[in-house]
Order: sequence, then C-alpha cells, then structure tokens
Amino acid sequence: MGVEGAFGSEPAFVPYLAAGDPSVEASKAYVEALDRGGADVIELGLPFSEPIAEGPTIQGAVARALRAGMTPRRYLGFVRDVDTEAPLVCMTYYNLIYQFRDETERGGPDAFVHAAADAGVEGFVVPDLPVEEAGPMRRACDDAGVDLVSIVAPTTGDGRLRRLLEISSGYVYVQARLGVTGARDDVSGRTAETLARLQQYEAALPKAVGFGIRTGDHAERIVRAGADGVIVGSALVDVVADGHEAGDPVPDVADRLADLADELKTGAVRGRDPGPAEPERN
Amino acid sequence: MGVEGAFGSEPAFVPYLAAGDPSVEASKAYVEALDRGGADVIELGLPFSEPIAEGPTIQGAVARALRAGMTPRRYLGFVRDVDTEAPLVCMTYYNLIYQFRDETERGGPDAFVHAAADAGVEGFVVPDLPVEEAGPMRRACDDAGVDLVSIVAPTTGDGRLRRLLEISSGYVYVQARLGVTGARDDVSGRTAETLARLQQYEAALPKAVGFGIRTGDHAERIVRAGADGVIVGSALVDVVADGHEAGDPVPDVADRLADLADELKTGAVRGRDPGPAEPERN
Amino acid sequence: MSSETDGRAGDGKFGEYGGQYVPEVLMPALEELTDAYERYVLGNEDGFMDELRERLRDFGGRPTPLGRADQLSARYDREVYLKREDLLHSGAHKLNNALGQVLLAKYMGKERIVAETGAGQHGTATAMAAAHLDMPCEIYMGRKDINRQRPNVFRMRLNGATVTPVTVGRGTLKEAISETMRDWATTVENTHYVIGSVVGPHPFPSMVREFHAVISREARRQFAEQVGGLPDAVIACAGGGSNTMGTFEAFLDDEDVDLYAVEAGGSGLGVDDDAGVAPNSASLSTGTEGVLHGARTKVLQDPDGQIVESHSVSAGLDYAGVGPQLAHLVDEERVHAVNVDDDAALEGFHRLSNTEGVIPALETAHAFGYLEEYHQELGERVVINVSGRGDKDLETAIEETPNHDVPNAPDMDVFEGTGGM
Amino acid sequence: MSSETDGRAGDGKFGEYGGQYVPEVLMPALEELTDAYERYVLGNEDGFMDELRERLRDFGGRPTPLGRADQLSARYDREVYLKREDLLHSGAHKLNNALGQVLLAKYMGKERIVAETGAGQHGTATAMAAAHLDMPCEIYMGRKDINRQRPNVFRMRLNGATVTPVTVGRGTLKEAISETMRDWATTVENTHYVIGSVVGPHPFPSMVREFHAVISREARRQFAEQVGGLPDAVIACAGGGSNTMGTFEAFLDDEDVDLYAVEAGGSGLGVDDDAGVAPNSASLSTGTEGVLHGARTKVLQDPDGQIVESHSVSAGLDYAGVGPQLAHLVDEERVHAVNVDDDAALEGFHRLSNTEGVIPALETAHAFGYLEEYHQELGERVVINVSGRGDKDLETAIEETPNHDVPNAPDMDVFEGTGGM
Ligand SMILES: Cc1ncc(COP(=O)(O)O)c(C=O)c1O
Ligand SMILES: Cc1ncc(COP(=O)(O)O)c(C=O)c1O
Repeated sequence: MGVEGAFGSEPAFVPYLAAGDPSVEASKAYVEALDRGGADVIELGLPFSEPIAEGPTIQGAVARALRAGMTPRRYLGFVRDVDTEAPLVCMTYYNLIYQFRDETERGGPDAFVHAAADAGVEGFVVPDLPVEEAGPMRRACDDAGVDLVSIVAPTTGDGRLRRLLEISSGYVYVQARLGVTGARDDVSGRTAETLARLQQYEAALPKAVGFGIRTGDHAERIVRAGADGVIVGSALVDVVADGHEAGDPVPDVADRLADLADELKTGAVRGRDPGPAEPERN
Repeated sequence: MGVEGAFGSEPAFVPYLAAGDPSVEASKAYVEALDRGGADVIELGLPFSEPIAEGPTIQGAVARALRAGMTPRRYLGFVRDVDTEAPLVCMTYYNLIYQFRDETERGGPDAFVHAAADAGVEGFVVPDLPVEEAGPMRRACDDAGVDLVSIVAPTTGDGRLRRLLEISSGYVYVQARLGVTGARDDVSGRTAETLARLQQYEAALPKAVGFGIRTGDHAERIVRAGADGVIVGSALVDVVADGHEAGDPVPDVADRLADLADELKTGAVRGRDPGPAEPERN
Repeated sequence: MSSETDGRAGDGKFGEYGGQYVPEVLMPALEELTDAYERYVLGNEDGFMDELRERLRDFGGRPTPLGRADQLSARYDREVYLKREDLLHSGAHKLNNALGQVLLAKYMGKERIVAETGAGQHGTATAMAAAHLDMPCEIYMGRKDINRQRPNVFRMRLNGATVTPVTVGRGTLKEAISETMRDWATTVENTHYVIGSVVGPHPFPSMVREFHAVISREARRQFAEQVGGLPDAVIACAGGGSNTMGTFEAFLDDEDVDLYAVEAGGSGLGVDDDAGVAPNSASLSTGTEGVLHGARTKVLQDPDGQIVESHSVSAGLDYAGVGPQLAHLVDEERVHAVNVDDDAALEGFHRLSNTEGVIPALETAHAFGYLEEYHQELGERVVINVSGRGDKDLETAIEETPNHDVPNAPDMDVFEGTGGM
Repeated sequence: MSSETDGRAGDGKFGEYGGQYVPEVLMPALEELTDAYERYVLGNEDGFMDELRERLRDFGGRPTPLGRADQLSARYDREVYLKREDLLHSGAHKLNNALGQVLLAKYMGKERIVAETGAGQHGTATAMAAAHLDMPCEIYMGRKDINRQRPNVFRMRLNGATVTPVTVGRGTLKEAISETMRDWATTVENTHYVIGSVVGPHPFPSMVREFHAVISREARRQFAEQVGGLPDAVIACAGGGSNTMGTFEAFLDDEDVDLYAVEAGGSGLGVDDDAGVAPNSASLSTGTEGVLHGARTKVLQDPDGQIVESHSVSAGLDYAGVGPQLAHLVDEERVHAVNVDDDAALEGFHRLSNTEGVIPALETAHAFGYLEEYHQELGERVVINVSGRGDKDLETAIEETPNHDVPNAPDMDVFEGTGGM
C-alpha cells in the first residue's frame, strides 16, 4: 500500500513513538496498540544521542530507549518483529544513517536505507537533513523504493517550499509552529496561518501536520484547516512516560495509548465532517 | 642630672616599657621595679597605633596599653605620678607629637615637648623621625632643655652617621642589627661589626646599644664590644606579657622585672670589667 | 588556500566536511545569515567591519600584544612568544567572535541573542557584548560546567544575561549547544544564535573563523615587526577550533610555518563504547567522520554513530566535535593534530603562572603542556596563543592539581580550605 | 605645575606634605632608591624607561583603550568615555607601578621583592611582575583582606609568591603596610619594597605617580585623536591615590579640565573616636593632617593622633591615609575631593556591569557611583578611569548587594548558594 497510500479518503492519524522506550518489549506492545487504535502511518523513532529537533518529552523517550540498549541494528530487528498494519516510517537523525555499516561493510545512506527497507521500513523522516544535503539519501530511497518525507516549517519561504514539495515523497511533514516537538495546550494561531499558506500549494502529496497536537479536538481543528493528516508524538510519549514512572503494567499503558489514538483518529475524522465547525474554544 | 649624666663611670642599663601595659597601675609598678633593679635611664613608650619600628613583642605591649586607655594626656599624668630616680625618656612616633594640642591649643612638637618636659620627661626617642625631618623637634627640645636621641642603624653610612652624631643629644641609640625591635637568642655578628664601626667615631655622646639584648650575658658582651650602655625592651616586655597572661599578681611580676633588670645591669657592668673576657659561647 | 578550503565559496564545504545539517525551521535563518555574513563581514556593507574594528579596539582592547616569554625561551632554548588573547576584554579570545556576531545581529535587525557556553568564556563574552550593544541575551550552559566555572556564571548574570542550566546528558558543552539550537528553532525570527566556535552549520564555521582571524593577522604583523620574518611554529589549543582557526588563518599560506592544534587528551585516548564516553576531547586526533550540530566533521562517536560524552579538565575543550575546516586542514596535513593529557595541561598551567606571571585558562594550558613535552621537535621560533586567562579556573586548578601528577605545582597545602572560594 | 608641587625637585615635599618619616635603618635605602629613580626613571639611564615601555606593551598590554560608553552617555546626556585599565594584565592599573618597580629593583641589583596589598591587586600585579622578571617575592596581606579577596590570594600563590597573612589590628591595608615596612627594615640590603600606591616616604609618592602617569598621557592623546580636544572632567577613584595621580597627571596643567578624586564614603563620614574607627576611607575629604607610613599627609585619626581603622566595601580603598601630592592638590583646589558611600558603589558596580558589559572592581565602582549621583554637575565630556576589573570582587558583590540599598541590582536570588564560589 505504501506510505502515500495510507492517506486515503479519511484524514490520516500518524503517531510517533521512540523504538525501545522504555524497553524493547514494552515498546513493541505500544506501537502495536497505536496500530490497533487507528494509526494510518507510524513514525518509529530510531533514537539518536543529540535529538536537536525534539523538546523535553521526546528527549526523554530517546534517552530511555538508549538506556534500554536500542541501536540501529536492534531497531531493524524491532521493525521486523513488530506487528502492525500501518506502514512504518523511520524517524531519526542523519549521523546514525551516515555511520551505518551493513554486513558487507557497505556504509552510509545507501546501506542503511536498503537494510531498513529489507526490514520493512517504508519511509524516512530525518529532521536534520534539509533538502540541500538530502541528495544521497533521496537517491538511496528511490533505489530502494521507499519514501523520504520532507519537513516544511513556518519559516520556510516560497522558494524553499517549492523545492521541498518537489523532493518529498510519501507525504509532507508540515511543522505547525516554530520550535521543537512537544505537546501544547492549544493550537497556535501560527498553525492556522501555516495551513492557510499551504492551501495555496496544490501539491500532489498529502500534508500531515505535526508539532503540538495533544487532543482529538486539536486534531479536528487541524484537519478542518486543511491537513490531510495529523502527526502526534509528545502527547503519546507522555502516556508512555507516565506509565513507566508509575510502574503500570504494559497492557494497561498500551490500552491507554490505544484509547488516545482512537480519540485522535476520531478527532481527525471529525475534522473532515462537512457539518458546521464547532465554535472556537478559548 | 639629665640623661647624658646618667651614663656615668659604670655602663648604663636603659630599659624600655610601654606606659600603660597592661594597665596604668601595673605599669607604674613595673617601671618603678626597673628603677629599683638598677635602671640608669628609662625609655617609657607612649603607645602609637602604627608602631612600624617594633617587632611583635612591643607591638603587643602597645596594643595592650592602648586597650587600657593610654593617651598622650594620660601619659603625661603617668610621668608625673611614677616615682623613679632614673631620668625618663619618652619613646614614641611622630604623629602623636605632631597632633598634640595643649590647653592653649598650641600644637605640634613645641607644645608636646614643653608639656612633657613639665611633667618630667628628660628626653625623646622618635624612631620614625630621621634627621632630615627632625628640625622642629630638635628646636623644641633645645628650647625646653631636654634631649633628642638619634638612632644609628647598621645601614647608616659615614655621611649620615656624622650628621646623626651631630644632632643627637643625651645619648646615641645604636641599633645593633637590621630589622625591628625584638629579643634575640644571640648577639648577632652584625652587632659586633656595628660597634666596631662606631669605635672609629670619637663622639662625645654615650653610645647605648639596643635591639635584641635579652640576658646579662648579652649585655656583658655588648659593653665589652664598646657600648656605653645597653637598651633592653622586648625581653622585659615578655615578662610583663607572660605575667599578664598567667594572671600573676603585679608585685610578683614587678619582682621578676627587678630581677631581670639586676641581671642585665650586672651583666653590663661585668662587660666593663678589665679582666679576661669570658670565652664566647656557642 | 583555495576557496574550497576556506569556505568562502559560500557552499560551506571544506572538502567533504561542513554543510548545513539542521532542521528546516532553521534553514531560512542560515540563508539570511549567510547573506548578512557576505554583505556585512566580507563586503563591509554599511561600514560594518569598520565599526567592528573600532569596537574591538575601544571596547575589546585590540590589538593584544605579542610578547617574548623570557623564562620559557631559556628553558626550551628556543624563542617563545606569547600572543596575549588573555588580555582581550572578557579574558579570552572568544570576544572577537561574540562582539562580531552580536553586532551583526544588530545590523540584521535581530532583537535577542542566545548562545551556548562550555567554559563560560563564550557566554561571558557574549553577555558582555550584548550588554555593550544593549541586546537581551540568554545563555545555555551545562549543569556540570556551571559547577566548574562559577565565576563565569556570575559574570554573565552581572552583565544582565539569563543563564539557563542544561541538565540533560552529562551537562557539558554538547548538550548546551543542542539546547541552544532548540531555543533558536523556536525564536529564530527575532533571535540570533551566537555560536561560540567554528562549528555548526554554514556560515558559522567560516564566519567565526573570520571574526577570529584578527588574532593571526596581528600576530603575523607583530612578529615581523618585533622579531623579523615568520615564526617556525604556531601553537594553539583546540576544542571546537575557533582559537586554532583564528590563530592559524593568516599563516595558512606560509607553508614553512608549522601549525599545531593541541587537543585535550583528557585521562586517555580512545572511546569507551560501552559507557558511551571518551575520556578525552581529541576529536581531531582520534575522532571519526560524522554529523554533529549541523556539520559533517570529525566527532567522538561509538560505532553506531551515537555521539559520546567527551572529557577534559578544561570545560572549554570538553566537546565531542570540531570545526569542519580544521578537520579538513588536518586531513590535508596543513595542520598537525596533537594532544596532551590532563596532567600535562595542569603542568602547563602552573609553569606559565609561576615562571612568566601569566595565569592561563586550563584550555590554553594544553598548548603549554605540549610545548613542555615536544619542544625539541619544534623550530627555533615559536608563537603560542594564550587564548584566555585562568581566573575562571582557579578553583578547578586548585582542586584538580593534587589529583594529578604535576611535578612543578607549588605547595598546594597553602591553598587549603579553598572550598569556600 | 611647579617642581615643588610635583615633587621632582627631589626633596619629596608637596607643600607641607610628603617627606620621609621612617626609621633610620631605611633612610639609606630611600637615598639609594631616590638616586635610582632619578637616574633610571627620570633619566632613562641604561635605557630603563625604554625597556619598561616595551614590557608594558608586550607583557602588560599597553596602551589600554579609551572607549565610549554608549549606554551611560545616553543615560546622563553626556559623552562618557572609559579609560580601560581593567584590561591591563593583572586586571588593574596597579601593574604599571609594580612592573616599573620590580624592573627598577632589578636594575638596582636587588634580589628580592616585598610588597603589601589590600585588594590583592597590587600584590597580584607585583607577583606577576616578579615572576615575569624572575624575582623572589613575598606579599603581606591583612587577614580580613585575604578573606574578602580570595581569588587574588590564589593568583599570587600561583604566580609563585609567598603570601603572608597579617593578623594585627583589623587586618587590612594599613596593617599590611606597617608589616611590610618591618620586613623591609630587616632585609633592606638585598630587598626592594614595592609600595602599591603614591604613599609612603619620598621617593615613593613621586615614583609611583610617574609609573602610573602613562594612564593619563595615553588618555589625553586618545581623547584628542578619537574625540578631539580635551575632556571637561576626569574622574578616578582614590584610596592611596595611585589611580587618581596616574589618571590626572597629564591633565594637571589643563586648567579647564576638572579633576575628581572619588573616595570611599563607606557607611558614613566622620570618625568614631571612642571606637577608634572611621566607617569610611575618605581621608582626603574628612581626614586631618598627620604622619602615616613615612609621609605627612591627610589621615583618618582620632584627636590624639592615633590612626583609626578605615572601612570600605572595597578592600583597595580601605586605607586611612592618602598620597601627599594628592592631598596637596586638593588643598590647592586643583583636584576635587568627593566621595560616595558603599550603596552608591554597589550601584555603580551593577550599572557598569549590566549596561556596558564591563564588570568593574568595587574600587572603580565608586567613580561610577559618583557619576550617577552628580553627573549634572559635570561638563559635557567626561573621562572615567576603570582602574580594575571586578573578577576579584564577585563574591563580595554578591554577598554585599542584598545588605545594601541597590535599586539597580539584578535579581540576586539567582546568585544563591554562592558560599562555595
Ligand atoms: C580560553 C579558551 N581557550 C580555548 C577555548 C577553545 O575554544 P575553541 O576550540 O573554539 O578555540 C575556549 C573555549 O571555551 C576557551 O575558553
Ligand atoms: C582596581 C583598583 N582601583 C583603585 C585602587 C586604589 O588604589 P589607589 O588609591 O592607589 O589608586 C585599587 C587598590 O587596590 C584597586 O585595586
């Protein structure tokens, strides 16, 4: 079906979790719970020691996953083992891709992309790899028949936007606001503005919006503003972190994740509902 | 009799104590004990807050006397009250003399010298008043008919020495070694050298040697080397300080002072003895 | 040097190194900055460089002197000259860059400054420049570095800067840079990120080098005037590499001048993969190619590409990466990458202090540790950059000296009870 | 100025002030020193002054800049310029004199240096100069000052100096000077006493002024070149007076230039005769004529002539006397003797730190406290000498600020837990 195909007639729900947070086993259960809860695409983080695009919540997830021993090689095993219907997109930083060596000691993007594709990864998001440096990665993805998703930021001007839309495949990751990842209590005015700007681009690719979405209500409003999908990371990671801290049983935490996934998916779907928009809150 | 006259056929013993150390009453008893013990001239310190020519022992005496409330005006009363045969020489620093104001608000050396002479002081030693600055003080002393004793140091060259001997009256204070006041456990080689140098000057004035003399034995050797008298301060102040610290009764401390005075005077006299010199020790 | 080597072509590449590996949200700011760099700094538009030079003179105290070290010259039977960046206002070379960037931010119409700091020298310099130019300023600093460089923390605060502790990881420079990038990603529209070394994405490595090049331009001229000709060797300590790049720049074309970048060997070379820690900060000497903080360069990493925690007794060298141009110059064999360990650095600290009357920063002290160990391999006439003064390091030096093998240390007993310094 | 006023006649008198009130044992050394001063310093014999100038440049970092304080200029609606002696090596103007005297001692064949210190700046400068010129060095410092200026104590020791605590009296500068004189009386034949201000017996007041005159000679030339003409007012803080004398010297003949010597008003003027304490160090403003440490000058004393303990939040101004030439210039009305209290000094400290990016010594801060309070009485163009940097005072400033009324202080809570600085 592929990544792009997962954006169907309904708006897509694209959750993020870090692989291995807080342990390989629990993490597997959580990813599967998201799948159960209605995920259309899953962004599965491969943890890197310097996650410069992440806020404290995802930094915490990454640190737990690293402490639990997650490595690029184990990540590939994780992808192989995890049982989801939604296609998996690998979200990581460029150095891990750059350093990767396969068994034949072939290295770099080419080796990693092929190894990941073999394991079942269908796309990549690499936050510190802007279009200018993306050549080798783009070629490797084309070669392996997987997607490379570009991120569009609120600061991205028209010239850059066009180039980004050109090079991206699978979907476009629309960063809804300035800053780093992290759930917020509101949908910023900036989000609406960014989406309005994007409406002008009749890109062929689906536009998934992330950064700050926490509730079904948020998701609904994002979709109503024109998004083809919502990306949710920190709000889900919070559930993992809270469960971990409280020492809750993995199945309980997984259920909570599935519930939140369901809320978010339902909210997103509601956003496409042609009925009257709910009045804006606060 | 005057200060110079106190240097008679016998070598003179010139003790120093700070007036008011550790209290006015005790101090009076101690000065009188020195007189009893054979003092020929007594250098009576008027304590100044910055005694730059004094070592730790006399600094301590000065600090105790100041704490006990000694002032220039009380010093004059002290001189009036104390009962000694030996003439008193006031040993102090120039700022106290400079600041002095008498009842008529006449100030400076002239006022102080006359007030002191009225009280019974017969001479002055002012360690921070070198010959270059001594003019006003010298004139005041001449006017009041009292002496101004100059200090000669080991560093004093021939030119200065001549000027010092010229301007000094009463006696010449021969500083036996470099540095500041303080009892020593030996008579330094420097002492002998300084005295040898002084032998070349056939000054009319008696030469009293100070700085470091602690025992009768020291006194003897100093006199044998050519001194007309020995000046002893720190060794005596030590007795006062020890007694004060131990809380000993004043008469006991006074007796110890008289004993030490006697030892020192006797030692000095022995030094004039024409018999064979004792063999040098250590 | 070719334009490829010096990065002035504008693509920000030094051989394979350099580039711009940052989130998209920052890319427009880097484009804007590159443009401003080219116009104001390289093109002196609106007299930017004239104003900077004047402020470096009147506020910063440039030129800094080049002076002969009589005692060291005698000791090593060589002519040893000290370039005295420790006399620059703020106490280290860092002000050259900080003042340049804060002024540039002003020309660009920015309203706020953020910066990371390791030793606190870059943070102090930035806080001072920001106060001088009336710009609000926030400094990110690792918790561990805050503890070991307290005088600089106080200085930043007294200069009106907000100092924000970074508690993730080991709490040193690497984490502080990451955190500052996060702030910048949030505030990029009105904020300039004053990066503190020749690291990060283009145009930072080129721009920071350019601001520090004044060090070697002065030193080269001073040496010619005061001594005559050129030195045989130039030595500077390297963490991120701003000090080396500034000290080497004007000598790069003088092929007879040997250039030595002295890294922190810490307590030993290599990387402990299991612990994810390098007991050193010698990324040039022992690191491997990778991507860190926006640039491809030499980094200390495990075989997977996870960046490891570096270590050095000097906070300012305690960094797992290095400037891409410096990495390139080492590959090209124009610059010698060398290193000395903590012991040697402390020995250098005490030697310069008690034989020359100059107390160096612990960073700087590595260069003197190198001189002590390897002077016989150097030419006749040696210039060392004293990149900073050691006032910020008094506490660390006193604490660490007894833990190390420092034969020339003074009697450390007289420093007892220094806990309350 | 007439030769009588400037003391170059060799008699060391400034009107009624000055002279040589020291024990006879020191008089020959003063004669020898006067001779050396006249030959080497005034006469440049053996190229002494040439060597000194070169070392001041290459080791000391001269010339120090004169820079415009943009923020203060706007605040006071005046042109305010800072002469930056804080950038001199060692961190204060004191090195001008210390290097001069240590070099002179070398020319005189002396083998050892002693010095007193209050703030530790003179001691640090002397220790650095002694290390630089390879001379053994012992520094006397009051116990109280040791406690409040610890960074400088460490610096002296790191530079190889012996620091000897002086415990008599209140343990500040006055006692340290007395104790150093006692050392000198013992060691005078091979030792030079590097006195730290324009105090003490002739030739010290003239010689120390001469070594510091470079400050005003530079400032006068820099002002003419950078701004044009002469300033209307020149301001410097005064303890013993080396800073003022150095900052004023070249302007003494410029009668239109107003000169302000700012003393430490402490917590209040006057003398508490019963306690034998002055809660200030304002000997010029409130002292009376007396003899202290070898010179006739203005001193803080009780009516009997006992020298009282002075007080200031800044250790370097905490002295009961003042240089005789400065006292004379005040009597002649050429110099205005003014003072501000501890509160104003702390306010000046914070103002310069957070508006100009220059952290001044607490001594220096008094001059800025004065500027804040009295700028309306000053002319259009003001030069202030930043006599030293505040690194040595961080601890004191942080501790004292909450105890004083300092409206412009930053939020001091962020400095909490500084006991262990
Ligand atoms: C005094 C000093 N020298 C050198 C350095 C190293 O900086 P770089 O490696 O960028 O030259 C620092 C960094 O803080 C420093 O403070
Ligand atoms: C920074 C600074 N300024 C000024 C002074 C005062 O010295 P003086 O009164 O001799 O100028 C001192 C003395 O220690 C000082 O350290």
